[in-house]
Amino acid sequence: MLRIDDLVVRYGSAVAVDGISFEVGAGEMVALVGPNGAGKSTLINAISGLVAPHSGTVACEGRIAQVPEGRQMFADMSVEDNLLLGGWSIRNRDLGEVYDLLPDLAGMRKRKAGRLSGGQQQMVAVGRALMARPDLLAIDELSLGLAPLVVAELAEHLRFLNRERGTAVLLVEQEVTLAFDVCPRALVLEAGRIIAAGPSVELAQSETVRKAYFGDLAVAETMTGATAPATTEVSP
Amino acid sequence: MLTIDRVSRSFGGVYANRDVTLTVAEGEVRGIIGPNGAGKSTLFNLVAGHIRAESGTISLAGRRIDRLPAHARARQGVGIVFQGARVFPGMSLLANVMVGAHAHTRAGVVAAALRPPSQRREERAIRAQAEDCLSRVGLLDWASRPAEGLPLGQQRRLQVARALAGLPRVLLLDEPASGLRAAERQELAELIGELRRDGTTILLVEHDVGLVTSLAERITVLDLGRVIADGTPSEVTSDPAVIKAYLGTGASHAADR
Amino acid sequence: SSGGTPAEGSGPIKIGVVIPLTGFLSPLGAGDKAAIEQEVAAINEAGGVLGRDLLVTIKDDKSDVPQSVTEYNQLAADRGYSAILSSSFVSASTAVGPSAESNKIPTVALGPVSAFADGSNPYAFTGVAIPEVYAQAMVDHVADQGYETLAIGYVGDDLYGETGNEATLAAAKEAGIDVVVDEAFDQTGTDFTPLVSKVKAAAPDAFLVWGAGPAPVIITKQMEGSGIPLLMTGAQASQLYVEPAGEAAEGVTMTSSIAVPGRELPAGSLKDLVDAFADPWVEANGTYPPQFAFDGATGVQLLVAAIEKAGSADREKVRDALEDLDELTPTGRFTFSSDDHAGLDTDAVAIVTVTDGDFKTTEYSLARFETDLPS
Amino acid sequence: MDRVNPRNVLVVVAAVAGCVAPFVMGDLTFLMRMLLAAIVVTGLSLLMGYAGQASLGQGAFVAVGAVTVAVGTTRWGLPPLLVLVAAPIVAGAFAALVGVPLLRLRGHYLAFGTLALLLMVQTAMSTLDFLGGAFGISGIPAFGVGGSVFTDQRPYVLLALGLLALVLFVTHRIVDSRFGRGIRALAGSETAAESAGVPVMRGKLVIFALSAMYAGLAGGLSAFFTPYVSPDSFPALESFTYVIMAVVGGLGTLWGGVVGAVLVSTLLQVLNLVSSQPQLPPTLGPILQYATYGGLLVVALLFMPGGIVPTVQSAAARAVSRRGGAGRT
Amino acid sequence: MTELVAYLISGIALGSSFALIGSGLVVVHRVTRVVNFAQGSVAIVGGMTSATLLNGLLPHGLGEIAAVVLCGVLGVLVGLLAIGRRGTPPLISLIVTLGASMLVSAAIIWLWGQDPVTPPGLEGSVTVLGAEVERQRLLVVAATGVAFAALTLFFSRSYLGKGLTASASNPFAARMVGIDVRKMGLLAFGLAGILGGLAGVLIAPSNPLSFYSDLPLVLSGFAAAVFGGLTSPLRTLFGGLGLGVAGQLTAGYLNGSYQTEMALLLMLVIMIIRSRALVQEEVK
Ligand SMILES: Nc1ncnc2c1ncn2[C@@H]1O[C@H](COP(=O)(O)OP(=O)(O)OP(=O)(O)O)[C@@H](O)[C@H]1O
Ligand SMILES: Nc1ncnc2c1ncn2[C@@H]1O[C@H](COP(=O)(O)OP(=O)(O)OP(=O)(O)O)[C@@H](O)[C@H]1O
Ligand SMILES: CC(C)C[C@H](N)C(=O)O
Ligand SMILES: [Mg+2]
Ligand SMILES: [Mg+2]
Repeated sequence: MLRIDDLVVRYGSAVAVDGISFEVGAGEMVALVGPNGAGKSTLINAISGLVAPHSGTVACEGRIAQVPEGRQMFADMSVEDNLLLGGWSIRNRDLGEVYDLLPDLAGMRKRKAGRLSGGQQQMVAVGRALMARPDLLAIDELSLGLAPLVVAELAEHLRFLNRERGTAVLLVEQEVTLAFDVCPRALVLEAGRIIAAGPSVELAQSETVRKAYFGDLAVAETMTGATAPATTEVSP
Repeated sequence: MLTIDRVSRSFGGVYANRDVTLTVAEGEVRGIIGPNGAGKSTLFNLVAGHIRAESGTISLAGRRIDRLPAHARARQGVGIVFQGARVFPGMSLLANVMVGAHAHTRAGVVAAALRPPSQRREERAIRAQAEDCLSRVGLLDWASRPAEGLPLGQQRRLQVARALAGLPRVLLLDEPASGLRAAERQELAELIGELRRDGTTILLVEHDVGLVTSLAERITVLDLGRVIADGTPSEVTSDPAVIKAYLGTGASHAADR
Repeated sequence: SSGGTPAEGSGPIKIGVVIPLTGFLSPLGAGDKAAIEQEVAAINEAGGVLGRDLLVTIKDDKSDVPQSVTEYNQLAADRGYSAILSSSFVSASTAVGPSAESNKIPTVALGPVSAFADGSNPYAFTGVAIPEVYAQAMVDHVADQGYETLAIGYVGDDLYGETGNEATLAAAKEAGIDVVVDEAFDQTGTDFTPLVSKVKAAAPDAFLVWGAGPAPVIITKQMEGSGIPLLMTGAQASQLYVEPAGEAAEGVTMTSSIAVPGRELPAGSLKDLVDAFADPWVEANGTYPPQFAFDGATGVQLLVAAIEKAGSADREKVRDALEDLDELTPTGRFTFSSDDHAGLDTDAVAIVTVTDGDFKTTEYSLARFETDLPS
Repeated sequence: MDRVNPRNVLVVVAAVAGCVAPFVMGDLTFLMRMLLAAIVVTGLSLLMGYAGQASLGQGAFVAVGAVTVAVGTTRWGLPPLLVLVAAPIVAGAFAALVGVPLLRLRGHYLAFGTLALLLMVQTAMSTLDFLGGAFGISGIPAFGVGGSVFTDQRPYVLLALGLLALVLFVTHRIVDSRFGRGIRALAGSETAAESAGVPVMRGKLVIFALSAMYAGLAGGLSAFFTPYVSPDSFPALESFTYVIMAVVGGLGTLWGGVVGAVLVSTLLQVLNLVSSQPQLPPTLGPILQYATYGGLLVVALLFMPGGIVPTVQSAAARAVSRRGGAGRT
Repeated sequence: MTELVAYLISGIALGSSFALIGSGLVVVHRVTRVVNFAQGSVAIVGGMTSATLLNGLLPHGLGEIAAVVLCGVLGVLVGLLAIGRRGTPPLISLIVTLGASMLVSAAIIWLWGQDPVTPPGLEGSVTVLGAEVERQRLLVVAATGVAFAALTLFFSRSYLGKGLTASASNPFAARMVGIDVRKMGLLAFGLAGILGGLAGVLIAPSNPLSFYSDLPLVLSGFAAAVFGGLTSPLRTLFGGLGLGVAGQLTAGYLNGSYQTEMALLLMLVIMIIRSRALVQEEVK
């Protein structure tokens, strides 16, 4: 449903995304990991059309909604208005569903979004994206600033959405344990290129990935519970 | 070193901090955890002076600082790394960090115009110190790059370097690890360990419970603006109230890590 | 480029003009400019002055005092100029006084500058009737109407308004007329209810307004239907007041230069002079010249008369000639002397009333034309 | 380092042109006004570009400087040199005083707050007879030191040129200093700057006062040059023009103010000359002036939103790097 | 006593015209964070156009409406200049609107000359609570009331209003949720043009306008809008009324020459007193 072909994005003369190609199938959940400055946010923004690509194509059948890095609240507007605006592109003004999914939001509906704590804002951002009833949810740093309890809940919500609605998810996440846990497939991005891709279980075994993203090898193993040697496919 | 005594602050009738009492010993690393909206950042802002408390007192090394403006508290040795990215746009990373040294340097506008030798000496010292701080967070190679458009993780580290340049006695770190991947968190943990060895007192707000438990001697838990628990990492993480309000059962394994 | 000697020689005689071509007093400058150009063209056609062409340089002071001073200084510093006509904007013309003196250049103000009247500044003259004269003429008329009480509104912070007000107060006191309201108003104001209600509350026999620009128009509208006779000054003696004020202006009485009701003047030397200027103007523009046009023409005629009398375009000689001038112009007879640099008297002022959107001379003035006409 | 920096060449050329001009041009009024504007705008650029504080009423401080000179010389008969030195000091002190409440405002509010200040300074001038009243103060003596008195325009221009150089020098040093860094930082984030130990309010006050000192200096000098000071000498439009000059030249650059002042003044002067051609009907003048000025403003800003100096600088940098790169490979 | 009533009522009438000009500034600022300096010039075009149209071309009502519509178009044109290019910062946009207002001034002088123009309006006056008020000024009060009620409802209740507000609140997020920020900005400029035209058409009959009136108009409108933080229509209305009344009281009981200055002083004091709140609104 999402198809990226040889995408290049530049800021001035700096290349942030350097010839990336991949696909996300309908109802698929894909994790996108990589170090700071790898170009993950840039890629997400290019997919949702917020930055213009230098070359290459982004093709998508269906609606994309984004949970942006840094939350991007309509700070001086109420939580409710923030959510309502999330449904702008499809004129969706039905808040019930989102309040069902994220009941905390109902309790702060009248408060100004800019005055919420960081975690509360992240929740609003997720709710706002859901208002667009997306076919693909592009999430930039889901767990950023969220309490463990909330992260666990949100992860559960993502699985639920995916299961019940068939919503595809592209998840950028530093917490690789979480990312790989939620998404069966993963891409590793470095310096604007995909350096590894494949099933999360397998990637988690790869030497480079384990060192850079898990820090503690033992955790990676207990999490994936697999012992098979990693097969890393490297993108062209 | 830092004593927070029954401090309260509300926003529009809702208490963000209520009777928060906290004593942190010199050289201690104190973890502060709690659900989103518990009042952790508010507490930091109260200590750093960006928000005024409605009641209660805050003292640093026995001297009250709660009536001082924020910049004066910085001079007293309070350093802060904000939760959001607050870098100075239009300035290089080096200049960003050099601003951090404002707290313990003196040259004013007249010195700037006249440039006596003392001013030039001080300027050299500031630069050297800023370069040192940048290298401690691994950003020295980027020193002359402008601060805007920096990836999130780098912005974080830049803020840490800026705070370090202020030679803080008490350093408030508000989610310094967010946006960092595991290897970088490891480096951060090492840096914090180093600072502690140098005698810096550190208050650490983090949602990466593993990081907090591995670094902090004691952890204070806030919920709805109140302190609901205070103790060693293992005491706190096994406290049912904390598990209920914050950790959740599913996530508890993270604390063991 | 300075230098060059103006006095003797065969080149054109250069005269500088600084007037408000833009800004809120642009109607004044527009009248001045067209009149000056018409007058100069006529003079040059008839052989010039002392056999030399007259060359005017017109500068825009943008209705701005400092701009006026700057433009004036630039002209004055150029020794090629023999004389200057300074702004019809009173405050601006007043402000160039010291420069006239320091540059030793004869200057005739196109605006009603009281400060030049006493001749203490040897180089500065006023080429129109000063507020004191207008005030006296108005008070004479008020007394003649049998009015006993008078209200005055004037623009504060402005020389025209302030001197006008003071002169009226003095003249009224002399005439035994009681000034019951004396209020300043804001030139840029858009609602004058406080002033208007005070006047209405005091119910004077008449209400006199000293001001220029849109403010008097608004006051006129707000006074409509009050039954209190409204009096204005020469600043309103133009279509620029009558048109926007519309119906409300009907019956408003004002002082004006005697040239404004030129068509109603009795035959004689004054009427000839007025017609000599007005006829070609009407031909070119289709309308009767406004007061400011007559002022501009008068300015040129005064300088020309002085240059011819001096037989030279030398600044010092022109100045001496001016001070000794006794000349009939379309706006009245100027008799300058060393202690009178204002020249005109109350006989140069007519009292007109707005009737059917035009100015009609009052019976009072028509009667005075018979006895007191300058000639 | 062995190559000549093209920027330095430009600076030298400009300085030489500035010094030669007074000897070759006839009437120097235009040149003088341009230099005075450059002094004011350098301060405004410092305030807006580095400290992030906008002022639409910089003329208020020009006025204070001018009034200081006018009152000092005509009312008290003080020596010209003394009042010229006092002009920036009084203006700076005045700014520091009004800055205490005013600088609590930010952004648009500060911009219009300063504009209101200008209008109130004008009102004070026209109300208080001591300050000249509505008519203003004329008859200010010529500037002079000791026995030598400035009898024509040229020494004024040279003095203004020298003072502009001084102002640029001081600005350059301040920007590149501990104090200057603090100022730039607070423009980015006041909270973060404060937590780094920058006394935000005091810093803003100092920079506000400094920009006012530049304005006061220009005002003082202008009072000697055009020996007449009245409330109308400082119209709001002129203060807007300062902002336009600063923005067109490029905020946050040392030379932006000067470049903006030179270009905008020249443009206005050319328009003035063209539109006062006697053949033109009276309304064509203002039409031409408004249309050209407005049009060029719009076009220049849309295509160089950063201002001229930064745009040219980065273009030059690109050119140099292209050339340098080619040379190396 | 009747004096006081007269000052109050005329103050309200005067303040309404400030608020009406201010409303256009609020709409543009709320949606684009740009202060639209051309608002005064647009109002002048409105007044002058209606004067021309009503002079035999169109009947009352139609002439005014046509003038207002024209101003809406003019507003969009100004908007195209000010925010048409992506990434123009608000300060630059502000100066661009200043340039645009000069262009409009040139057009005004070209088409109508330099002299003040005043279109016909309602004639005569009525007595309200013993105070005499021109009927035209009452019309301004009524129109202002309607305009502000509509604006307040529009922004707080309508979906489009929320989208407009969101465009300035966080342009990045607005684009993310699918709001065309540029289109919203142009819509705001168009709406402001209509409000400006309305103001010009209504004010000009009692207050002759020339190209020279633009600065005083914008200043009075801004002074009113400041009370509403440049974003709140309702508080702009109260701000305008407060300024009008303060000015009239000054003229009535103190000195008429300081009407404008007094209003400005009041604006300054209020701004400074409210600076805390204003700053908080601006932060983030
Ligand atoms: N607005 C911008 N201007 C200039 N360069 C930018 C801009 N935004 C991003 N970059 C650069 O593009 C590259 C990719 O940045 P991006 O934010 O996409 O990385 P990321 O993978 O999301 O990093 P992080 O994990 O820190 O969020 C970085 O080198 C960054 O410096
Ligand atoms: N300036 C403010 N105005 C109004 N309410 C505020 C303000 N700052 C904080 N609050 C409220 O105070 C409460 C505590 O917020 P705070 O930011 O301190 O939480 P936190 O513990 O840091 O949360 P998080 O972990 O999500 O960052 C929240 O409910 C928040 O909405
Ligand atoms: C018409 C004129 C007499 C007005 C006067 N020039 C003024 O300065 O306002
Ligand atoms: Mg990112
Ligand atoms: Mg927080």
